[in-house]
Amino acid sequence: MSFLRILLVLAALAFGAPPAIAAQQPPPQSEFVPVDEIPPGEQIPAINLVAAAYGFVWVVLLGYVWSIARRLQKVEAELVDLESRKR
Amino acid sequence: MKHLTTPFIGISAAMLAVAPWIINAAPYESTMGLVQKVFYFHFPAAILFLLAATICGVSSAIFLFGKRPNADGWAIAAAELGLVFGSLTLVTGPLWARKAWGVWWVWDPRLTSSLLLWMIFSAYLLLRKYGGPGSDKLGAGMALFGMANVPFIYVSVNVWRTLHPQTSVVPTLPADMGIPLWFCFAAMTMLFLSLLSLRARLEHQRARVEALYLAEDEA
Amino acid sequence: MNSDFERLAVVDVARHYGRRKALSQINFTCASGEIVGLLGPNGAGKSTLLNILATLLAPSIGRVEYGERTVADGGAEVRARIGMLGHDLFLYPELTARENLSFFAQLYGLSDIPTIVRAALERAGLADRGDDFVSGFSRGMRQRVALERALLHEPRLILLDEPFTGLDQASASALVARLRERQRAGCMVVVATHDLDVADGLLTRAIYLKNGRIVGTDTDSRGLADRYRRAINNSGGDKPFLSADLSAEALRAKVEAPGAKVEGLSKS
Amino acid sequence: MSAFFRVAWHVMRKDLTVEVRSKEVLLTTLFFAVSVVLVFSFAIVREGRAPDDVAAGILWVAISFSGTLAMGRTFERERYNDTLRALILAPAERPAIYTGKLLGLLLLLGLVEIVLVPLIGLLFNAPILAYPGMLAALLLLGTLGFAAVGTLFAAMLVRVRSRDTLLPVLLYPITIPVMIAGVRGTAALFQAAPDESMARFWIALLIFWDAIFVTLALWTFEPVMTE
Repeated sequence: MSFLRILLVLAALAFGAPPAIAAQQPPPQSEFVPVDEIPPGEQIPAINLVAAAYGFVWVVLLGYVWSIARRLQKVEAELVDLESRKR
Repeated sequence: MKHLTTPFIGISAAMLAVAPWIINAAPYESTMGLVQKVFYFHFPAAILFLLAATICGVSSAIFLFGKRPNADGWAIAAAELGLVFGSLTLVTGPLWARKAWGVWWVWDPRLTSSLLLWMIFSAYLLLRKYGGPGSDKLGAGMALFGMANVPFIYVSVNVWRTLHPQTSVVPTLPADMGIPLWFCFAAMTMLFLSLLSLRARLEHQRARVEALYLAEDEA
Repeated sequence: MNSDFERLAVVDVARHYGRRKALSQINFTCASGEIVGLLGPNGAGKSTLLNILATLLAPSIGRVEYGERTVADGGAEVRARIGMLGHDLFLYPELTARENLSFFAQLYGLSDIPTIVRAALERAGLADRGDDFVSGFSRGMRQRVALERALLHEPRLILLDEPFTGLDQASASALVARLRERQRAGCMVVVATHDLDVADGLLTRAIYLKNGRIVGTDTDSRGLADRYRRAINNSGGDKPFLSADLSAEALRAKVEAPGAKVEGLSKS
Repeated sequence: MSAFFRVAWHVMRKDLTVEVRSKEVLLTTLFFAVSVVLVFSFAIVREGRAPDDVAAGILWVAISFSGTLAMGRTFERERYNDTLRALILAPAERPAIYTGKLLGLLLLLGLVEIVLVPLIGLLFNAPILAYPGMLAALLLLGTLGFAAVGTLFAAMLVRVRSRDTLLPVLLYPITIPVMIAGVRGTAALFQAAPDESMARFWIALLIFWDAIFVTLALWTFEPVMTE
């Protein structure tokens, strides 16, 4: 199990490395053909939407990690308490 | 196992923190422009959402028919993570759609089926929370039905809305868009798996606490 | 397919609901021709234990052996030999007594149902009211129908949950007589009750339950009330003591001291 | 196998006998279904006319709402004297008991639909007699799929305290595919230019789906009913 995890990290790092190089290049025009038309007359600037999306992902994930950690801490404290009482 | 989850979460968190720079460096999509960058988080979340559904259904079946009490912990963990990643998918999706399609929500098969799946997860968790004793078995039954639903919802909604918008960007991505995507995907998957095992661990520890309480004055 | 059994053994059974222990460390056996009473205050776990014996609940720990079998070996065969009279009587009030009995006879796959049902109605003393709705019956009449419903398929193991509540003297003694008759026919009877007056003299063995534990057993059938009180009170508050298993000998020694009359019911 | 159908038959007949005597579930369910239709027409009708294409939707909403009510009530009845426990205690196969309850419920909902469908036809000008066979097939298969899951869930929830709220909460998301198929198939028949092949497609999908639901329900009933 843990070995698998390490592999995953390495894979992730391997994937993570190339973009650093890619970042130096000037952004080339994307080749693929857009399938949809953007509707004209947008009122909301895209950056706000992107920021909101990323912000939301971060808040939810952090909140969830925190909630699991808190619940786990509580249960494990109880477990330790019980086990010490048993002896 | 216990000691590895925390660093894992740390690594994936670091990766997610770096992600905006990598994504920023990726080229602009020609027509949608900046807003397309939502996609780098949206797509992995959606895939993991489906993965959670599968894990939940399979572990419920194992729990119900294989009589393995531990499987129930995995099922409930997967359901909760499904709800979390489903929420991510369902919130980032409309934010992107607002710019790309001009509306927040379209009754597109993918959107509708995601919403339904999200509702099935919520119903499952509501049952687990308010079902009282015995809700583990009832929940497992419910999860089986939920999983069986997934492909069918997709098919039926697809036929129901034959005119679904052709907006999928996924297939023909150039490499410099693909790399940040896979980077985010790896980070999110790692986070997902570590959170899953952490959440299942919580459930298993709870079971141990219950067992200890019950054993307490037996001795 | 000989699924009959001569002996019921409860081995180290515990049942919990979440963190609440409904039952723990229950051990006893019951042989053919015995009437075992489960005595205890409300919430002692009597109903839970009966439901486990009836295969309606699975024990969290331990097992119940029906002869050589457990429920896991063959639920339906075991269930076919069990008759249960629940506290809620298990009758449809919208159906007549006859319809109720025939319906369950069909569920149990009995043959020659009209004859069986007629005989059951006669035993319940309701031969002439068989076509009346159960909703119009008095508690005592319902109870008699319900008992006959539970005994339709001549089960080996008879489980009764508080069968004496709401019965007048005549109905109660009729019930006792019917149980005695079944006892002679070689059935095992397990009765959960807190009505010590009726139970007195009926039981071949009493098991005192408190807070989900056995706090004493008693093979003497008479003068239960006194020893029951002692067993329940002695066991203390939240921490039930286990060492003081009030064995029959110990009890007799205690009871005989003040000159109580003890007639060990030497049924075996 | 014959024992299976014998038990299912007796359970169904018992349910129907009880229902014929009291008529409680039938009448309340029917009244509720009609109220649902009325409430929806108030929401939808503009200037004395309903928009086209709503009849199918309203019909299926009424069926699913009143169906939930009927399921809750029939199992409440089994709970009243703890008779569900007695059924489970019988040595009969448990899936047979499930089948009996399902058949009883189907018959009941069928009766409700016999009143509901003409009413919809009348109020919304829907051509209910244009394709009677296909409409009947859609109604039967849709109700079967819905009731198959509903019976299982209602039986599971009998012991749960908040069963009245949990039943619709669990049931609606799971049965959405059946609803979509029912609504779309019926709408294909009700529209100005009926689309037979479309309706046939949805019927085929419903058959497929019913098979999955019923199998899964029969399969899960036994382990779920033992506490």
